[in-house]
Amino acid sequence: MNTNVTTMNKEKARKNWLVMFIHKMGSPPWFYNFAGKLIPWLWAIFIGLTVWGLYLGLFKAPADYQQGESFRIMYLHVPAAWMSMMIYTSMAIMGFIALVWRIRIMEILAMCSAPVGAAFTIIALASGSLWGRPTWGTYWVWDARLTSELVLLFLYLGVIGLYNSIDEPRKAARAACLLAMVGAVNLPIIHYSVKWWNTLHQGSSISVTGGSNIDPSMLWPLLIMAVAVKFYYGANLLTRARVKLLEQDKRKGWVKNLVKEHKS
Amino acid sequence: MLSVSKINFERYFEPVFEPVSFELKAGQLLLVTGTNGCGKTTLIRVLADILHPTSGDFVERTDSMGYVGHYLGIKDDLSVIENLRFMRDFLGTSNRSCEEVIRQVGLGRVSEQLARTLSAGQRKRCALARLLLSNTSLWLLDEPYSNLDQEGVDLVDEMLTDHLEAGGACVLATHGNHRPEWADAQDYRLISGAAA
Amino acid sequence: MTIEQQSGSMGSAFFALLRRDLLLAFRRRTEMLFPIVFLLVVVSLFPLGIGPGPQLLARIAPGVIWIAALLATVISLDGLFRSDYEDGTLEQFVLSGHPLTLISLAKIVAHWLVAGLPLVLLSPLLAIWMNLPIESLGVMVLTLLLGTPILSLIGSIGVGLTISLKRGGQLLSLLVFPLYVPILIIATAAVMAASDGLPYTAFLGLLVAGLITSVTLAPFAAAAALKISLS
Amino acid sequence: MNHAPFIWASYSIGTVVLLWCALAPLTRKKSVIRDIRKLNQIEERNRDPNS
Repeated sequence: MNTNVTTMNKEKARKNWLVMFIHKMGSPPWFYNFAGKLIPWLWAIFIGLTVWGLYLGLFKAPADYQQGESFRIMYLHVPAAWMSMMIYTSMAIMGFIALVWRIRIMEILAMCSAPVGAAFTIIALASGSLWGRPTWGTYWVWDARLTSELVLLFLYLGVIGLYNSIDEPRKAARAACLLAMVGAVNLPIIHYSVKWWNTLHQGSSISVTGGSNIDPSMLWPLLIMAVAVKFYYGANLLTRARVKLLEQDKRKGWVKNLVKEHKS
Repeated sequence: MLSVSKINFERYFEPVFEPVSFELKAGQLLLVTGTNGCGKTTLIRVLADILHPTSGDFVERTDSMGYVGHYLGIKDDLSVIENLRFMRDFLGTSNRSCEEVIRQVGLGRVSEQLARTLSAGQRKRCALARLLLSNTSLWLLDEPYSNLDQEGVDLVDEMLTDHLEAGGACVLATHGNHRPEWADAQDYRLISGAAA
Repeated sequence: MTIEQQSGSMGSAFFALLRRDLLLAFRRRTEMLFPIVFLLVVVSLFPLGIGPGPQLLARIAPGVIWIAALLATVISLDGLFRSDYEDGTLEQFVLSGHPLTLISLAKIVAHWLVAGLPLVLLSPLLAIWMNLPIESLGVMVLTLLLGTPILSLIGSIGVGLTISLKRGGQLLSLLVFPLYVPILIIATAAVMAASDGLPYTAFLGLLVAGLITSVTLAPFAAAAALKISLS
Repeated sequence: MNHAPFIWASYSIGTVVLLWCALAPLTRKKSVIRDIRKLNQIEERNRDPNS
């Protein structure tokens, strides 16, 4: 039904660049080429920003008077934790668009977001626990952020697990997109209930972000890193989406031609 | 009653059948034939709004559809009459009594038995009884003759004739041997998408 | 014969389905008992595993009972849509013209009456086993009364999504347990507050809010999930 | 307590995970392209006797 509606509205769509862009995104070869051109730039920006941010963070910023050197883990932990939440949200939004308008490329983008988000969640968990050892004297404390991250990891694993268990790819993607949406509705509730649970049980009062007033020289590298990982997400997501597209369309003409050209 | 244009359904990114277009009016029968695996069941399920077509349009579709598929939708732990009474209450139809349709499909003797004790043919008859009870205008029948004896086949034909004479319509998918007699019948030969 | 469906009212369809599900559960009443026995066994394992000290048991009682209730619910959830999916009844429901949301809600209500309510009724016994202070027993029952319907409602979404899988039950627990976290936190906090003689009405208010939200949202999500699973 | 090992450990875990996450689709792409080549070859072989 979808395709017919789009063909009927083609004239109208030409006038609106946004609709036109979405329409083009729906064309696999166009998306494949467009993403291919974009990816190197995203990687370049990511690497540039990371080098700059880590240089400032690891070598330039002074040690924290309260936490000592270990606060430098923050430049990895905090951007990773932010990314894990942001990617889940963006996955749910893309999943919503995919479900409502039945756009295949959105299904692919949403599903390719899940492993990247899970990777950031794992990094946030690992770096949080490594920060905990020198600070709290133990690798794991049921602190609000770590606990929410752990639940978030389960949510990601659920989406990935569901997507991989259903055979038919589009059905799998639609089911997992719906689950991502349900998870996203629950995510703020989980986040705040865990936070509140933590205060209720008198959890650790020092967190990675620190109660200490953050010096601008410590804040800048954090912001740079937070922007840098967004480019990582963009580049990685598009790379994954391209591979998925090739895999799904392997019997289609455009992929066959592409591979033939690739060979020569 | 039912009019479709270039309906297509993809599974694993392959069209299951060649795009389907047809128009079905009241009193007409559409016989969908084709080899095994050409997508008859899928087509019927698309027409029944269980599956969403990948492309193509429903120009017209009545909401009043009855469906008999491979899985008959009969609860094993309920008796024949309980199955039908539930469907009557659930659908809110009251034009015919459950006992009457049970007699019509020839299950009068077993109406108090649990559905799990029925044979495959008897279960089919039970599903046909539900179809009669549902009082729908468009019937979507997927291999209605399978598992039925000669008497049962005649029963389906009889039901169909009554239904079409009363201004109903029917899409019937079958792989061949038997075809119901009806003057206003169209044949639709479904072609597998893989053949293209 | 008039060929026009006298579409029945949604209310009568809802109650017809509810009645049928209860009757089916009654016909299979032994299976209905499994989750309840499971709950009893799991809770009784705790004193065996960590020792019978009444103080410690009282302290962990709310958590233990609630976690056992979560596990028992997930075990019973798999049967929520499975038989209707496998024997084709769900397809007939889609064709019936009644919204799938209403159908899901009727089935969820039936599920709660069969699997959730017995847990609530059994909880005083568990509370006594776990040496829970008598003054917080009422709160415990109340949290379960408000909380178990939420478990059935949220769980129905997970069941809807995994119903087309042969081994959906194992995946189901991964899908729904993270979503149960807030309920577990709020419900156990309420019981602990009551044990400590602190005000707990705010927690019950949160549970009521959760129940209202999930009643209004979950059946839609479950219906969408079923529609996807049928395709 | 010396904090350095913990900092190094977390950054190396971060690097490994991010690298693995970035490289996984590339190895996947290689195997997908190999699959597609095989499909193409089979198709060409099937076409030859007909022509």
